[in-house]
Amino acid sequence: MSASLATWILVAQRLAIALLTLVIVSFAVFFATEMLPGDVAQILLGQAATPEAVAGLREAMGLDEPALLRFLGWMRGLVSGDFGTSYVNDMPVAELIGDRLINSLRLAGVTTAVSVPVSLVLGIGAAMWRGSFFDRTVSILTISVISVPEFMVATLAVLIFAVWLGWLPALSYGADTGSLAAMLKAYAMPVISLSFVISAQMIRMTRAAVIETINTPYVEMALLKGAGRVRMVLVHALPNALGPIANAVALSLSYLVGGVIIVETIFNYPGVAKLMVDAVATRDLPLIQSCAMIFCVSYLTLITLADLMAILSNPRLRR
Amino acid sequence: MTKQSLVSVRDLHIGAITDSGREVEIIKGVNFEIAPGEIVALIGESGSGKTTIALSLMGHARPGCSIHAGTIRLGEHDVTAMSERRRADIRGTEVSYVPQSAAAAFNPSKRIMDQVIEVTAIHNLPNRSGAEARAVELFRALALPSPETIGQRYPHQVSGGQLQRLSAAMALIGDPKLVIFDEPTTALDVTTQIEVLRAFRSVMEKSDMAGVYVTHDLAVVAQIADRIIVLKGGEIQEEGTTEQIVNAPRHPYTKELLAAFDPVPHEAIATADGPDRAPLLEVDRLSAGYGSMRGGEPTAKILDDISFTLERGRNLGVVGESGSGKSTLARAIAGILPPYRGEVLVNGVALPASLGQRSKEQLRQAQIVFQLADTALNPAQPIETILGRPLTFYHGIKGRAREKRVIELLDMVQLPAALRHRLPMELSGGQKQRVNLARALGAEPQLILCDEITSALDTVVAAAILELLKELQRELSLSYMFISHDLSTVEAICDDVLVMYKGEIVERLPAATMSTEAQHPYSKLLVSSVPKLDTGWLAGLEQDPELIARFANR
Amino acid sequence: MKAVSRPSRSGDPATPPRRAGYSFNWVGRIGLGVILFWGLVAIFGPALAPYPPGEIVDWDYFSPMSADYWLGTDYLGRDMFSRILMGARYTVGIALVAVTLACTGGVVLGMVAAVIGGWFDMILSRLLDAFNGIPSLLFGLVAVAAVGSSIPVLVLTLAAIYLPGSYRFARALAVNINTMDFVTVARARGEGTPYLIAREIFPNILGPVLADLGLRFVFIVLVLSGLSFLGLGVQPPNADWGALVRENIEGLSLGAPAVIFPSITIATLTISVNMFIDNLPTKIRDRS
Amino acid sequence: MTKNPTNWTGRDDAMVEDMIRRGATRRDLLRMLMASGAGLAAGGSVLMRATEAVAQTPVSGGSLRAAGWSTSTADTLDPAKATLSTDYVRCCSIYNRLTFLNEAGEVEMELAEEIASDDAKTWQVTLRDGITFHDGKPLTSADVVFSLQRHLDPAVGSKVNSIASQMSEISAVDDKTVKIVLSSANADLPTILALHHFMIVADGTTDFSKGNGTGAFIMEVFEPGVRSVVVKNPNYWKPEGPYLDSLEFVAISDDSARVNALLSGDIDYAGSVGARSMRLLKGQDSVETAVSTSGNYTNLNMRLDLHPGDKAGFVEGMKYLLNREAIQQSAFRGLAEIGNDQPVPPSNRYHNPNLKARDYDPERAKALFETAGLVGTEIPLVASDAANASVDMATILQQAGREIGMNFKVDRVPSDGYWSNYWLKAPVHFGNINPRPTPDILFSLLYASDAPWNESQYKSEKFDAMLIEARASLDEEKRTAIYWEMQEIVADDAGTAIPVYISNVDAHTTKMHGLKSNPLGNMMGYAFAEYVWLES
Repeated sequence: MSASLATWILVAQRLAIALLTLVIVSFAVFFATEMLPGDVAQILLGQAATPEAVAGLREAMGLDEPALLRFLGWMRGLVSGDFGTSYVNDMPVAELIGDRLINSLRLAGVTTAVSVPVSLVLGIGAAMWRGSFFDRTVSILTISVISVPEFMVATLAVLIFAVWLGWLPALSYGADTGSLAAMLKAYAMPVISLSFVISAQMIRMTRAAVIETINTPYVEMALLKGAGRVRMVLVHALPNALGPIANAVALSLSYLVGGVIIVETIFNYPGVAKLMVDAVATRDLPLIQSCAMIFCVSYLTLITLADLMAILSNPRLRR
Repeated sequence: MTKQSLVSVRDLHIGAITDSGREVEIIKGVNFEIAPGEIVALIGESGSGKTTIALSLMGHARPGCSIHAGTIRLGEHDVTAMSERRRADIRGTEVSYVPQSAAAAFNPSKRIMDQVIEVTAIHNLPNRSGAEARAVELFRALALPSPETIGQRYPHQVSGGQLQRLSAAMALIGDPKLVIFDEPTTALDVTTQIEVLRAFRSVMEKSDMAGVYVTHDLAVVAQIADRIIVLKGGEIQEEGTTEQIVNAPRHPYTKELLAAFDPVPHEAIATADGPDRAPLLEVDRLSAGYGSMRGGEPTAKILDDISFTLERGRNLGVVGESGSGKSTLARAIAGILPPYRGEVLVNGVALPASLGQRSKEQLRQAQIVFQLADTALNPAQPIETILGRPLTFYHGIKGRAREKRVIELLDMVQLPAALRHRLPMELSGGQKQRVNLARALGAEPQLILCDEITSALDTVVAAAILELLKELQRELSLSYMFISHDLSTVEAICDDVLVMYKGEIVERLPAATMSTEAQHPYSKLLVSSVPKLDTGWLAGLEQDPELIARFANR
Repeated sequence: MKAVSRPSRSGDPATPPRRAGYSFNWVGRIGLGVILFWGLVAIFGPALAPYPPGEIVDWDYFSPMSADYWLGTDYLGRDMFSRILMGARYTVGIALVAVTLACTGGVVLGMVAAVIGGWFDMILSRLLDAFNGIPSLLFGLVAVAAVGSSIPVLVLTLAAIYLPGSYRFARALAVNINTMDFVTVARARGEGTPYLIAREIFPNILGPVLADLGLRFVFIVLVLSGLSFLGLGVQPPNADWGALVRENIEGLSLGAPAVIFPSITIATLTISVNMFIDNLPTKIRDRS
Repeated sequence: MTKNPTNWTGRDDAMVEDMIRRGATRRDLLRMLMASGAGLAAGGSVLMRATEAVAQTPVSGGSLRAAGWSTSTADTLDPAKATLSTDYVRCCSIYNRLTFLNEAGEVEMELAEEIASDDAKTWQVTLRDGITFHDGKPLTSADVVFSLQRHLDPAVGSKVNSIASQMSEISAVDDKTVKIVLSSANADLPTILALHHFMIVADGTTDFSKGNGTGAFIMEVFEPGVRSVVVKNPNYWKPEGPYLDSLEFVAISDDSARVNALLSGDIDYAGSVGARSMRLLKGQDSVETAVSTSGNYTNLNMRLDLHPGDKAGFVEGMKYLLNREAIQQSAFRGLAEIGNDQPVPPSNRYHNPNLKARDYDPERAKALFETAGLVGTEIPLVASDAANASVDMATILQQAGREIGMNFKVDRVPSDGYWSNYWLKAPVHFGNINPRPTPDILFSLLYASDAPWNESQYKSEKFDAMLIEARASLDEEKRTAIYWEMQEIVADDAGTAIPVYISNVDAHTTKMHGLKSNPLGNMMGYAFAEYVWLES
């Protein structure tokens, strides 16, 4: 088989698996939501939910159809790119999610741009000077940083930088993000809080992967050709450690889309994570499904990217 | 003015820290000199310190080791006094290194050319294009195929032999004064080994560089070295010219090394079973391969229509170069890799193709022993558990009886009973292989499949293992199927030999007469490629070029 | 089979059997010490508490440390010292059980998937990948709705949330070990999957799996407080440490000990667990 | 209207001020107050400082950023569907109502020029003229009929469907007058029409996301669950206001985040900052707090038809076991007024002042529980964060019960779906009632035999009869007497215990002025946008 055909089959196989996972997730989310008590009409009416009012509203919103049929209807719609309309405010889900997804991606992007390089540098440094004072402090630091509860870190940051010192705005959304400086100021605290959480995993995995490659014969060969320590790590050890590192980075970044509810709440940042919380609270099925899809797609894309990175960095796998 | 020596090593002491924290001295006061242009060989078993000394010439010490005393002078540099920074400057330009297994020493994710000329980038020598041109020139000198383009390929796209010669080019590109060869040909097939040795000799002679050749194979060093230093336990046993060491050794240890070389003729044991009983092992039109099955056949077909028989009490050797399918044959017989066609019969009874369906009794009869003892023994289990498991699994022996039987097995393979409490990593290569063998004996099999079990060992230790196999055969009336790429080992232990090439048996002949009456051209080529213990052998060797082109994979 | 007795001729000296050395450096000892301390507090804490954890002892909320309230009072005016002692049982207990469940489940499934491979491995991996796709919030809510809230449900939910991650990690390690010759020899001997996993593969992946357990323990302690706030598991007046921090968060601006001390206790517990695991007695550590 | 303790002088105010600055703990403050005889129970929280806005002249201009406390994708500009405070604020800024309740709780005319009836059954509403919607369409009676009629249609899912159902006929007499006939006489119709849900929208509107109303501001940006921006309506029909050029409204659900946003200047006005942030706000001179008791309360409901509520003496025992001071101090930091187990708040003019709240008497409660045979049996109390501070109240009750051998188990359940799954259904649970302007609405919603939200299933014909009688009578004297007696009946017999009326605390920068309290809720009954102004 020619090389390109083999890689095409690999990619096709990978896509088929991803689709299969997506379908499993959407059915799992559907059944999970069905098990939650109460439905949209009851929740919307809240305290005013008298039986007739609930029946009337449910009928008006077209919810009297059995849930499974509505779900399958939504799936059909998804295939043709229509995310359906939210039960709660009749707005198309795509519009609701649209700019919030951009917000989430922007925050995730800035956090990635900050935390990934820092984690890699710390991880590689810890591996190069393994067992040294630097290595020990980095590992103690990473553990202690992530053992402080996330909402504590965020609230403390707001208190110190926004309230007492007044350097940074407390709310990152809505603050003018015209100039780069303003944008950095606005995103500083949420990004710092998030970086604290996700960098621990990345630093530890990078360190382990680089240590493993440092002990290989070809790195010793580089030394014997007169290469310095820095060149040895960056030119020879790192490229071969990219596979496991990419995997760890992918796992950490997938947290940035779905897991950041707390930071979004404290910094009042309208992202997709909070949207999912709202959707679950109001049992808004199309919105829940769409959010779940987004989390799953981002998770799968990141993992597939990590696998591709591993294949690219290792010519033996590339045929 | 007498020519001042290029390298002089005075009273060198190197210490190492074992994993339990004990400080131990591995090089105990070594003195020697190397003249410019002279090739000196360091000979000794593994653990004798030969590689450590060679590396110390470059001021490099493996993790845990450090130079305690003594001085090393290379040209006008006093290596022991230099800082790590200064030492890095002379590596690649003054002294360079050719690694033992080139396949592992090349960075898998970088093109070969980039790695070869990296020395120029590190020490910012002449510009890139100049270096590339000189590299291609070296490739041609080292008789590499298509020298202009081989540089663009990745390490995994090139054969073992070619990689070894490329690593030589990598060492010579910085035109150093001293080149260190660290057992460059041990991992190669016999035919490729000749090519590589010829390439090294021609390049070294032309450029009059000095060389240090580290190996445990006396025959190879006899072809290439001017002087030989024999090492044992970190001390020099004897030093002399190649002529004098090979032909008139003075030190008993050197004699012992040489003795391991001349093959001990193998006298066949009387075959226990007469013609009426079925052969111990019969393989009938066996075909096997790897990869997903398409239309009943795997994508990568390795063995093609193999048939042979092995009577009880006799030993069958299987020889062939890497890629000939000899290891796949052993795995197919053991059931690890189920064949897609053909049958394996033991004592006339056909064994089911895959392991799952075989009865415990069938599994017990044939045992397999692998080459690398490091990966064949579970690092997490003490020797007692490793040897005890087959006893419990096959014979249900437990508790006190099991421990007694384990001690017996250890004694059978001539290992002290106390070893049973130790972990594999605490044992030497030879000891590990003996445990490997003891485990196979635990099942009390009739047939043992030995897959290159001596290739990773030093000649002396390998000779001891062969001696042990013969003794066990006499006492336990075992049979062996002995797979190896080393003809002298096969001659020492086997009655008949199968010669394999690209998945087929090209010839079957008695081992004793193999070196003289081999018919098939490939067998002849193989036999003639085994280096002899005489210095002129390589120079005088003429081999039919047409044969080489057809069979040896360059 | 005659026993072949023969004086050992090989040149290797038979060194006396050295008991396997367990060198265990001071960092690991400190970690172990702190863990044992919190373990004791978890068992005997509630009995030692000067005040019942729920009792409102003083009108003055967020009061500073004082003679009768060693760690001040919380947002309702309850004694913080007794609440931390009570919280130990929940945080240490639930988190340890949950992380052990998650990791044992994940490691076992990972090893089985690596050894059996083929369709079983593919399907299991896809299923657990899908699990990762479901946000833990939805998980918690469904658990409460389906089976009501109780400590066992809380433990199972936490374990279920973290099992996929541990599975993925263990499987990658096990696949490596599975290609080793000693596993092939055992297979050739006819050993079944349970033996291969328990005796051949598991001892060799123990080190990294423990390190992963240490990290997961930290995440579980924090998510535990999130789930309790959803109304799943620890019911008032009791609370785990994470919940103590969250319910007293407004005290942060006043520097109240009520929010600082639970955070310190969480930090000491999680750091000591990881210090211990990172510096396990080298004998076990070196094997991986 | 916040009442000041009768003998409270400016000097006391200064004394309290410097006590706090010297870090006096709350206990010392209480002791000091008890000594000086200032009656605590006479209403008005201890720490409340009613800062009377010195009558400065309002200045136009400036844009205000305000933050509420709850938002979701279910945010709406349809007055009928409004559920959260965020919805009310947005509706108040873009729509108007026929009538408006002022600071003192009296009805003022807004869109209506006059609302008259001689028998409190058939009412005549005449509209002001010269009022136009934002899209230029003039206001007519058809719009009013449409706006009121739609509450009866179940498809709309209106929150006030049960209240609106008493309007049996709504018809337009002519272009400027509307006739409303009630199923039974109700003198409070003008006050009912001041509820947020009865805002007037243009006839035939279906898509409410445009926010086309007659209000002081025009909707510019509306992102449900995120933010909204309204700009000044240049041709607003009222002579005075609005003063602000624009108002941006967001919601920050986390209390400390909202307070921090205010302190760091990101927002100018934070609604309902919660009692616990008071201590932090005290020290800040750039920020002011505005306290108002509007009648919102969290109550303990005991179903009279289910165990244990059906056991004689249990309900009364629980009412004695409620330590009202402890709840006021610990759960609400003093920002609440002691309640006497009946729904009409002190700020309401029909409040019965001489109905004293039951004292905390654990011994008497124990005796009652013994007669009911309930000592020792496990009684679950269902509480949730959905009902404000209910978990803390349950914990305080649990502790009090432990001292007399009662075994209360607090079940904290998720606020998700609390109102549909636990409220009104669990034997003993907590509820939370938003303020209502009139006793009639409160009693008919909560305590009448057929009341939709009869939390404790309290049934009494006598009570129902009095309710109808009071509703119809126009004679203030008689009406007040009946309502006073009804409050005593509810306090004694109903299965609900109301320990405190919660004060709402908003906080804003000192640059913002014009804020007054309002019986319909904090943030000036959510209508602050039209009346506040910013110093330049």
